[in-house]
Amino acid sequence: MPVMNMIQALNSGMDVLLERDEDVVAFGEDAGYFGGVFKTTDGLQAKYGADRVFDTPINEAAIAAMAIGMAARGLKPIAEIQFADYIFPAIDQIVSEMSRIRYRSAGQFTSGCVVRTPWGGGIRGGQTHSMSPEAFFTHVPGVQVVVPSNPYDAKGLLIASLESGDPVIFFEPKRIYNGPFDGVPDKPLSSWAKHPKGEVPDGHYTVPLGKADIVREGEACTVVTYGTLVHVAEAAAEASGIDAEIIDLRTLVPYDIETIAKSVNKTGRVVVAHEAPRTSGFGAELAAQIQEECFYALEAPVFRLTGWDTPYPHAHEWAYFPTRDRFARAMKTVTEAA
Amino acid sequence: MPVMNMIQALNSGMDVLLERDEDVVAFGEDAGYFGGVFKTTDGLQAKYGADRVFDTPINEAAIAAMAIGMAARGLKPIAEIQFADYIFPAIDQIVSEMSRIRYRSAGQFTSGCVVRTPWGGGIRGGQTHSMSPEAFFTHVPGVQVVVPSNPYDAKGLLIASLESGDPVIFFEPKRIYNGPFDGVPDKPLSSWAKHPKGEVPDGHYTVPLGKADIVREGEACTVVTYGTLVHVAEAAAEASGIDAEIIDLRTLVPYDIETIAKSVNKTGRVVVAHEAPRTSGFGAELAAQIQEECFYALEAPVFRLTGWDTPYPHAHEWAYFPTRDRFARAMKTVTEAA
Amino acid sequence: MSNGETRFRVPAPPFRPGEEPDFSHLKLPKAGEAKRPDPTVEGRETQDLALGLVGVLDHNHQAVGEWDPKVSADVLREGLKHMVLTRIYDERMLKLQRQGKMSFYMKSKGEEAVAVAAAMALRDDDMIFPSYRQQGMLFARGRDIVDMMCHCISNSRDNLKGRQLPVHYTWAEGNFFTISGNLGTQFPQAVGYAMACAYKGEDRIAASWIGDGTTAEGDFHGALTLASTYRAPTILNVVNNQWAISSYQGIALGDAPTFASKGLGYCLASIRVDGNDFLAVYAATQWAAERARAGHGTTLLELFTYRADAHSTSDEPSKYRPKTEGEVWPLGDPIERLKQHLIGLGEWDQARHEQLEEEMTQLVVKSYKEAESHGTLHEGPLAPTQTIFEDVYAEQDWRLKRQRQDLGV
Amino acid sequence: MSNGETRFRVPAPPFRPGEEPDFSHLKLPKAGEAKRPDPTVEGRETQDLALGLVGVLDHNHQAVGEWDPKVSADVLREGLKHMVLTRIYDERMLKLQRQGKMSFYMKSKGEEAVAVAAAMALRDDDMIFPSYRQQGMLFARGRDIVDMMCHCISNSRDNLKGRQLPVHYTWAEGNFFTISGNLGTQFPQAVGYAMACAYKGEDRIAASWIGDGTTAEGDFHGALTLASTYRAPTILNVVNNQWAISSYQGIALGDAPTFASKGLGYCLASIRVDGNDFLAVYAATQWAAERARAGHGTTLLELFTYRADAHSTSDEPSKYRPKTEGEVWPLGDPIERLKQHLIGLGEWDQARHEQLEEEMTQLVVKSYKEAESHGTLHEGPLAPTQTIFEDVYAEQDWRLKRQRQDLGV
Ligand SMILES: Cc1ncc(C[n+]2csc(CCOP(=O)(O)OP(=O)(O)O)c2C)c(N)n1
Ligand SMILES: Cc1ncc(C[n+]2csc(CCOP(=O)(O)OP(=O)(O)O)c2C)c(N)n1
Ligand SMILES: [Mg+2]
Ligand SMILES: [Mg+2]
Repeated sequence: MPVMNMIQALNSGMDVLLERDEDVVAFGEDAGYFGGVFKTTDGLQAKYGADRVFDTPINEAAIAAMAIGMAARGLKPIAEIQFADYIFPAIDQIVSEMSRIRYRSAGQFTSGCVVRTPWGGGIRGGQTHSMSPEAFFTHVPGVQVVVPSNPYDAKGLLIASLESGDPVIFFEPKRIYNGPFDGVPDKPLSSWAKHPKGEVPDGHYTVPLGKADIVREGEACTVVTYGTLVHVAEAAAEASGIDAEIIDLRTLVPYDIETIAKSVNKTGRVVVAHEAPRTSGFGAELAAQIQEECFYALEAPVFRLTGWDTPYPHAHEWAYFPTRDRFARAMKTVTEAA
Repeated sequence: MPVMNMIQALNSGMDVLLERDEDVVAFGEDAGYFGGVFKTTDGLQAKYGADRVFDTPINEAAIAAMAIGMAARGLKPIAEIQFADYIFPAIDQIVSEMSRIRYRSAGQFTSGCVVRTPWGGGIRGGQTHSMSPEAFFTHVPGVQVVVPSNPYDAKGLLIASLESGDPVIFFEPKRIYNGPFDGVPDKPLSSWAKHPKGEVPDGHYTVPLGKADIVREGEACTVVTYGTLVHVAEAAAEASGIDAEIIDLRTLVPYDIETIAKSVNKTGRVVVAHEAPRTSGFGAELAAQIQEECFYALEAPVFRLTGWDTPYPHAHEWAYFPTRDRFARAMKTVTEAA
Repeated sequence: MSNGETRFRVPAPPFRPGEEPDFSHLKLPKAGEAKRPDPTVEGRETQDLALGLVGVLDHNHQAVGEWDPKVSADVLREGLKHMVLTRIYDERMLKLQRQGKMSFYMKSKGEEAVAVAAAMALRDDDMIFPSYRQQGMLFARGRDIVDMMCHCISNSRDNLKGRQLPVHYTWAEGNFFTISGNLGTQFPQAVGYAMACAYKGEDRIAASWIGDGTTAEGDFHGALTLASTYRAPTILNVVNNQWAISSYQGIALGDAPTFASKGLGYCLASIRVDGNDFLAVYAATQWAAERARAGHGTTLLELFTYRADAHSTSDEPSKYRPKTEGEVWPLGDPIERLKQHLIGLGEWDQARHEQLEEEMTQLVVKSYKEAESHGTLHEGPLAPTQTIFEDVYAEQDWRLKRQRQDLGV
Repeated sequence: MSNGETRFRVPAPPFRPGEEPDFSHLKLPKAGEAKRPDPTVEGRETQDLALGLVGVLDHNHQAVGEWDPKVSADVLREGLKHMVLTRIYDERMLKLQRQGKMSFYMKSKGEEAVAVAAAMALRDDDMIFPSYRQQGMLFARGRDIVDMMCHCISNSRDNLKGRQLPVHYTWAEGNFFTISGNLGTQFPQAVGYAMACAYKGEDRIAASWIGDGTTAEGDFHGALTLASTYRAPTILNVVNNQWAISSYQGIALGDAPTFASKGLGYCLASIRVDGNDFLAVYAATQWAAERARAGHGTTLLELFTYRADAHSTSDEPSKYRPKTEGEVWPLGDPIERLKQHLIGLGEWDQARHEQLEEEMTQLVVKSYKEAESHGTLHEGPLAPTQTIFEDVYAEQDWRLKRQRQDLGV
């Protein structure tokens, strides 16, 4: 099977979608001729034409609105927001429109589309190229939220997202586009070629929405996370020797409560982790639901390992980002709690 | 002391601020000559002039941006967003700019201002006049979030907000503008004249940010809520006879963890409640923090009583809104849990 | 024009309550004056139209000039009928709202031609992205009036299952998009829809309507930018009824002479139209549709009209404008003008008009009886309660299933 | 101009890599042609300026026409110095970025006149809301170059405590607002600031800069709307350097002839200016500032220029435009043009120019040494780690205090 990095896998996913269905179109700032600032749509305009894969003006609201209008006419748009930090001008179109078209029209119109966007920190991008705004979207009924953590899932989830018929906000952890990152800033970049999920079939397949993946089985504690931190969690388990069960959520809305609850009922100890600020981050939802669902199984408070309640700093990025060492300490805290 | 409803109290708060400080200005859609669609700025343009209290074009982003620019020059703007449902066009200016001006300039510039907006449901406003989007803003480092539940607090918190020097998103529970609401849809409107917090001093005073108010002391369980639901909770305690301790949060960011923890450590049983959808609502933050803070005191899972994960419906509003009866059931659930 | 002494300019309307409104300062071009260029003209060559006013019906109610669409008397009578019905429907619904039969209502009084003439000039398969004040289009497209009422009273037959505020209609079958309560959002959506039509090789177009106040929103700019960049087959309509709730048009307009002129910065064909002149609206819409279908892109139409009544049932206009302002508004009443035109043609008379009004009133009364037989908001029956958990997604996830259980429905 | 056969129009640039760029299709008005109206002219009367091009330096590098600001040779030499310094600074910082001394860099090559001439034509107490490509203004305003570098290498002396990406300067003392990484947001903020100046009775003005691509954002429209409504004393500048990363100006421009013409829809004074002509930028800025100070409101200036290098250190322009495009770009290089003008005046010569370059290079090298003595991003020292918890609010709340403890700093 071919080895792909995440960019190639996403590109392949769009290629498959564009190839199979004339109704699929892809667009975004610099996404056309140039193929995107991360090259995720590279080659697709040349292959499918400039009205199927095209550049847009720099207006994220208009990008989302265009997707809504096109979806209403039966197209299946894949819209790119250049960085997740820049999704906020589009959030009104997403919250007030895209998410509710099906509901408010009682199913007469739908807004099936994917809004893809490079997401998260760890690339020294400063406060405007590092944000993880997923929690905002998990609070919006009517949109689904997806965060893949590896090339195989990225492609399979992307295809499943567009085929779901409902809008999906698809966050791409840009720190691991080119290789997994274990949360140790000064270690050299690893390669997807060495990762089992770096093998990606060329053709069509899906990874179902709403299903988490247990990437490491363990008994000592449960880690629930997504995106880049999945790899950091794995590295932390290895480095600390703590036998953590690590759940890669993959879909945040709807999240796989069954898999989480089963694991927590087994371990009784949980770390939920994300890069975004702590207050009202998605970790809050997970902790709240876990304590409700598994109250009597919990032997320690659910631990939230998160970014701080500050904007994302530049120079002190590694004091903000949940690194391997902070992760290991969190695991230690929950496993050692009385 | 004069009796005021919430609108009069807010009006009085702005009057005091405008009177005392020439740097204070107030503006918004229909907020000038007409005095706002809820009449909250009524009479202020006539009193202070059309460059101190004025109408704006219908562009919420521009309203927020204008506040930012004015604050940078030392003014103290009070900006009105006509309904909280319409704050989303402004959210980029709030998230990416207003909240971070102090941080990214290392204190060289600040964005002290108040963004006031009528908030919440219960007025048959349908999905675009009923939203409670507070959770979004609680996830934004650099802004404070305030929700008063009565005239006295509304005025005192408004003045404290503007005087804090940092941006405050100030949500006004419109259902209780004219009188408290006990969560029984077909009961006639009560009056603020009958409520102790309907007495509002004419002059300057503050209610400090970050301090919750225990509106009912009790032993059976703790209710943490804010806005309209404070009154619904009180009615539910009375109707059910459950001896709930009811905490009116008043400030969501930063919330008063001390008061909450003290109460929970006493009761061991908690309902957190809001009108907004459940997933990633502010109740998730509260539940997550409470289970961490008071883990060993909890005798039942923290119960989240919330709106559903759907858009806000119109005809079935009372099936969505946390009514007195749903509230009482929630209290019963937590107090009766083994 | 500013409110007293201000340190920056705050635009104020010419008249406030207590003042005598007088529009003699308004220099409006005469009907028939405007040239009608070929619909394939370059956008930048429409400057005169953007600053002028396309009118067909003159002071004597005669059709004059190049823009006369020369439609048959049958078409005019049909238009008159839809406008009369719209007005009677609005009146009745307002009364019913006052009686507590529905939670909210918005009339379109004075603006009936804007909706009806446009809908009639478009093809029925052209897609409409309306705002909340184009109910006339539904009549023109043949929507069942009982269905409309059932929506407004949120009953068991409401095709939106009670999920939306009254007047926020949706009618996919009639190519009428779901109305948003959020201003302006539908404008760029319409351009996306139009691009999809072009993409599919169809010659359908999309058209959208917003108010004068709404032009200030970022989405207005987004729509015009997309339209200009992709040359999408769209008609973007600004209904300038002079007021945005209590804010007069100058708050959005600033120093610009007309809303139509805002299209010139994007090189879109841009035309200001007498919005109270059925023939002018019809002709301009037809022109713009022809232009769009021929691949020449988007037209921005400003429909110059006057909001003759309150903004909505939550509004009280006497607080911010003279009560008589609408009466002296120079472009008159769209129904009266078309009626007089038809009478002048010998195709209509007062008796027939009264009969039409009587028929429409009967229709509305009878329809409401039928609508009410399917329930009302306060007395029910409504759509089943569990429908609040439906249509959030194609399929209900565990959260919604549990929540439905929690609610016990 | 579209990419092959498309079903809606997708604008494409005239040349792609591998093609021979040739700008003979660009019909640019000659320097000296544009009339210079009084700065109190009505906005709508600036149409010719919005569609034309204000230029002062002609092909022979002589100052011609009504717009010649007639500034002294000293001022011109000062401008030249700032521009030369800007370019040398940019070159050096780029190299240092390549060596890993900083995380990111953005040059302003080819656009130095836009920044330097504007800053010099403004008063030092006028407020600047810049984008990330106006570093020349800092030099013109006298910002310490070592401080600038300390920011870029995020060291212990970075006045932003390492919180911002390089080139996102802030300098309150120099009336230079904090640069945002989010496009367009500063445009309406500047209008708010200007309104506050007017409110305070000051004759200070505010000016802001965005790129051609950024004009598509909703905030562009918000800014122009506010400016037109409140007649705020603002200069809104669009730096049209032809490219928005890989997207050529047509993606934002659509069918519009110039970016300046977008101001006409708001009736703002609107002028397209030769952005590579120091004297033209100076004169137009001066004109707009005079207009604003006199209470006549906002001017929209389009500075027509060319982004002579990559968008940023993350970009590779050879992938989307011919390598030689900048060389054949008809408006030349702003430094070279001012230099030749000064030489023509007998106020400058090649030897002095080389000496200036040498001095500026020395200054940059020496300054960098000093800057580095305060640390670099990778080797430190940085601002103390606990500063990441400061300045979120005026006071730290319990969350931040605890988080700081958690981190152990
Ligand atoms: C985004 C948004 N902001 C504010 C409102 C509140 N609002 C509803 S209608 C209205 C005035 C609209 O005026 P205009 O665009 O002129 O349309 P008209 O009602 O006159 O047809 C306002 C401010 C809204 N619905 N949506
Ligand atoms: C809101 C937002 N959207 C997208 C981006 C990503 N981005 C950074 S620079 C840029 C191109 C800007 O082009 P232009 O406005 O022409 O300015 P220039 O870089 O040419 O000076 C883009 C798309 C951003 N920073 N902010
Ligand atoms: Mg209006
Ligand atoms: Mg550019």
